[in-house]
Amino acid sequence: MSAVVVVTQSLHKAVDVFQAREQELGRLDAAAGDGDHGATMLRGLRAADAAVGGADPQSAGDLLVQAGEAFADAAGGASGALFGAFFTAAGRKLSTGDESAAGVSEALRAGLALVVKLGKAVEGDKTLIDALSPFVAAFDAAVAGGEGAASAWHVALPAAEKGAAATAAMVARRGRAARLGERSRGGVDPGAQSVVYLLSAVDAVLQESCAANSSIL
Amino acid sequence: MSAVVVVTQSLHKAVDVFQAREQELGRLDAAAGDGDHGATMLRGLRAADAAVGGADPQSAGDLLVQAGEAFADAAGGASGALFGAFFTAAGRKLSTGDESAAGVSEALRAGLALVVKLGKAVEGDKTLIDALSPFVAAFDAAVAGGEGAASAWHVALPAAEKGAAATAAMVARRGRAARLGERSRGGVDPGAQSVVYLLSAVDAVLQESCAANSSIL
Amino acid sequence: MTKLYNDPADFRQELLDGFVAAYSRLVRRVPNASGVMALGAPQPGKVAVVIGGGSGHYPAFCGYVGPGLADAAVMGNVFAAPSAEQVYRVTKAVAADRGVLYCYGNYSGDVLNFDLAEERCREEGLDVRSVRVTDDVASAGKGQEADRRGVAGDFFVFKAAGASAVRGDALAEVERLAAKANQRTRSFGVAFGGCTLPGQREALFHVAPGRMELGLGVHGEPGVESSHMRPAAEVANLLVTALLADTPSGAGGRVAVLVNGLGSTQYEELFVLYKDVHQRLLAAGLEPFQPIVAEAVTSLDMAGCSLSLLWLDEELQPLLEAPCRSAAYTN
Amino acid sequence: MTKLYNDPADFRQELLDGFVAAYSRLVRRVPNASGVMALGAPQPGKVAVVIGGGSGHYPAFCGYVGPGLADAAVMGNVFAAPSAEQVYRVTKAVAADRGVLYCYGNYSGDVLNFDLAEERCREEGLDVRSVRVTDDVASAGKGQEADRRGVAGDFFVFKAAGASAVRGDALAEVERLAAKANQRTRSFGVAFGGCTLPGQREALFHVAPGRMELGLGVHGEPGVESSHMRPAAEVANLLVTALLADTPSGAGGRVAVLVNGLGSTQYEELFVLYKDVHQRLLAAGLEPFQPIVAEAVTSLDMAGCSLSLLWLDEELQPLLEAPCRSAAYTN
Ligand SMILES: Nc1ncnc2c1ncn2[C@@H]1O[C@H](COP(=O)(O)OP(=O)(O)O)[C@@H](O)[C@H]1O
Ligand SMILES: Nc1ncnc2c1ncn2[C@@H]1O[C@H](COP(=O)(O)OP(=O)(O)O)[C@@H](O)[C@H]1O
Ligand SMILES: [Mg+2]
Ligand SMILES: [Mg+2]
Ligand SMILES: [Mg+2]
Ligand SMILES: [Mg+2]
Repeated sequence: MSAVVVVTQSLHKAVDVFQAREQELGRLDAAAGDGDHGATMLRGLRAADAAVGGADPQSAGDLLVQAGEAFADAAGGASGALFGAFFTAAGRKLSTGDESAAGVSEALRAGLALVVKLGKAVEGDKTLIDALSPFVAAFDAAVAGGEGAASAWHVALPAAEKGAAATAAMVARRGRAARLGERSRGGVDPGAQSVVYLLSAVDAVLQESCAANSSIL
Repeated sequence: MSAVVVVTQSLHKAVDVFQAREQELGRLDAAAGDGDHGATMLRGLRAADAAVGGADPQSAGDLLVQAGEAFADAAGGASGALFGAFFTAAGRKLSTGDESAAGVSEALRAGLALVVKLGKAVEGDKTLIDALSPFVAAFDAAVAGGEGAASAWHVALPAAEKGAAATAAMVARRGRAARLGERSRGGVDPGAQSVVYLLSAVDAVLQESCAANSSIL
Repeated sequence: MTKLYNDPADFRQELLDGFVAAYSRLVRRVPNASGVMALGAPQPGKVAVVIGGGSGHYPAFCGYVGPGLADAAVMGNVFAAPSAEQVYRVTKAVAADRGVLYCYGNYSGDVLNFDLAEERCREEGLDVRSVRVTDDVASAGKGQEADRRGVAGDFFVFKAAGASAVRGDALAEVERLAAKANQRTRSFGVAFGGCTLPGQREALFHVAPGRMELGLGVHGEPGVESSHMRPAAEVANLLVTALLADTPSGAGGRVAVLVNGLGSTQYEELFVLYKDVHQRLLAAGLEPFQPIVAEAVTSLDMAGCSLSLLWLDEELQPLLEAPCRSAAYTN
Repeated sequence: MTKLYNDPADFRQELLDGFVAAYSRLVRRVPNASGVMALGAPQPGKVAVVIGGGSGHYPAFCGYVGPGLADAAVMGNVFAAPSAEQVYRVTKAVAADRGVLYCYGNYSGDVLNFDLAEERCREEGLDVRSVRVTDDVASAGKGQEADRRGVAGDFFVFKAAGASAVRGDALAEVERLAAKANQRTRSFGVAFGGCTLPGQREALFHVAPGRMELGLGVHGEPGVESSHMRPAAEVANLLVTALLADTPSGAGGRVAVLVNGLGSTQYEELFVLYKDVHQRLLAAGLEPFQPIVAEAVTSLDMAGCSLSLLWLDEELQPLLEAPCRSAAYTN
């Protein structure tokens, strides 16, 4: 399975996952925010999927850039800008670098860096950063330890899950929920949960591809 | 008990009765109209009671005129105008005629005539006329048969009750409910029910006064 | 459900106090009466336009008092016509030297009380005429137009009367034009949820989930028909169809349009509805003229909306276009 | 609950289509963008004022586009900020030769997207500045004013920016005056019932019967405190007290006042509330200036209201008094 196919299949898979999770993510957002996170993610992913589906086969990086732009535009809101920026920055890095595990690692770091730069959140602020940042670190470590991309992804996933779960105990300091102070404690941050669902969708595609004994990643 | 006292006590009694019936009359009105009939009657009666309570002792007719004006102004709506006109016209007739049973009968007829003139409803239109008109006829008949006012009133009351009950089977042709056609069938007309409660309040005062063995009416 | 009130018995009084306090740049309280008058009234040389009805329909009625609209509004209690006494007092306060036109919705209570006041004024030598708004096609069939009740079409009739009066037309002419605007206005409404009188815990009526009431009155008078809830495009179709089926005689091709929200229905929903209303009107060969999508005649917190059309002609169009200023509508 | 819609995914698109169809005498659709622009835009010699945010707040935002107000509004999906791409396209469509001012409520999503668009425009050599509205005292404490979110105070800031721009002020001056209006505006709100996103069956939040939420956000963000429901006079007291406790520095004695309904709350209730608001302001030695009691920034069909005060000075008052015309507010 080529990297291009991983990107397109992951987006496809993500649409299915978020369709099933739309209401749940909406409820998580309603607890301290405005309840639209599920709808926003789904809108963005559908647009990204459509944009990539219609495109000529290009590099995985270019596809990700296109996906990010389509996502940001269709989704809107905070998560539109941030997830969109993540895809776009990761894609840019991937298309200028290589598609090895180390290249993927660099792309993830570039994506994370732009999200941090734009959103100014740090770990502990109860945002999507609390899931994304530990994942990128764990992926990095796994790659440094010699794992291939697919296996590093699988090994790193629990770090995102743990990070998302930990947001439940946090007080929000960024985004809509930040205005609530103590009353924002208790629920999982919807953006962090979405990071988990997105990364899991990619993981599912990668594991299938491994099972089919493909190579590239 | 003088006629003046009958008027003031009846209004006082009516306020109590309509306070207890406000919600019920509102629900009757809500079925085909706008739900305000109980509140409107109570508002009107309170104002009438207050106007009459503060006035110097005058003739019963003058008191009724004052009560009618206060009622009409405070109540507003269809029933404000119609019940108000009834009191006022009856009061005018009473103050120019005498306070005998025959005089009361004439006053009632004058009140009814003005309500019919203003509202243009006839029996069977599902309005307060369906209770008021048979009552006035029955009172007349009883007086013609030699009854005193108090006893004629008591004897005539069932005619109002029967008339009000019969409105349940009617299709409204006057007032708010008239627009409903067949859908207005089924509920008792709130104005007709109010006529029954008003006449009953007077009846209660008259019967008490008889029991106390007074004379005038 | 009504949430903000003190003693429900004071509701009318307090809302008028609040209204006049807020909009003292446009109106003042009629002394000793339950009404609101324009700052410039009484205005010599001008027919006075007096509107009114029960409370609970804001901007109707006090929101439409000001230059180019009504000279005064008589305000009854919630859903109760004002008494003849109050109509009389307000009339006396704003009548100048050219007579008075009453404009109000055709309801038993309003007719009774405005008529009594009109009679009393006439006895005093004051020329008063009345135009009753009868735009609701759901409330009586064709041929019985005079029996229909007045709903959001009030707005068009008030505007026509106000514009005619302010340019100096004589009473008979103001009356004629207001009557003509009424004769050419049709409305039809749907409701999705009931309203609650101040202080009551129970709604006046309920619409079952997934259903809607067609032709429901603005005071919660039950509708003429109940239906399952439909997509906005179908509701638009249903409203336009009901009105076009009742096109007034002498109608031209240009229609003033009002999509009116009853209270709880969102503006966004009204615009979604209007999208299809517009297309249907065009498809029927009609030209929508300066459409208004707003809350023009509400019904407490009722959920629902109505469509009103006024078939214009060369006399009526300038009246709708004329400038005016009031708390709720400035043109 | 949202009742009138077709496919919920088309809600934004359809409401914009309907809005533009209705008010084509004032606005047109920005070609290829989710926005609405004034008929006269781009207008040479004038700073372009671009407002925007999620849908669900009508008249905010598209209802405030027109002469003397905004040149354009960028409209996101319900409760979702418009994307940077859409902000960019709308900006390019209305920018003339004097630069562009963005005015919008201070929410993470809006800030991210407007900032990205601003950066992109600047890279192209277009001078774009931003003023974020931060009027909600419930959303952050004193000393953290810049972290507060924007609610009904949007209206005052848009009006000030629009009036400054239309008289020909330079970008830096329009920006300064809009920022000053914002710096002097405070709002506080209460909610009595939740709102429901189009297509959803469950409300975003619920307020238990007999209770109210203080400081609730216009997107249903939970309030800072829950309380039992109180009489209107006490609610008025509570709102005024919250704002006076946060009086901005340099405040004078004259305040512009906005009592804003969130959706389902009746106008009549707002007037009952205003009666006591007015008295409390007077008692505090403040002079209410041209109060507005209306739905200015709604929240779908949420039940509730807010009070906004703008402490005026000799610079700001003429901006509020200046004429303007738009679908929702004409002065
Ligand atoms: N400044 C920020 N930095 C990082 N993440 C943020 C920031 N602001 C918001 N988020 C994320 O966005 C999520 C909310 O997304 P969404 O509901 O789609 O947007 P909105 O808040 O505009 O309605 C939050 O749960 C949080 O994870
Ligand atoms: N034209 C009429 N003639 C006689 N009675 C009428 C007429 N119109 C209305 N009514 C009576 O008034 C009652 C309604 O009173 P109410 O609810 O107080 O007034 P409104 O209809 O103005 O809300 C009806 O039940 C009916 O009995
Ligand atoms: Mg959200
Ligand atoms: Mg009634
Ligand atoms: Mg009534
Ligand atoms: Mg949002």
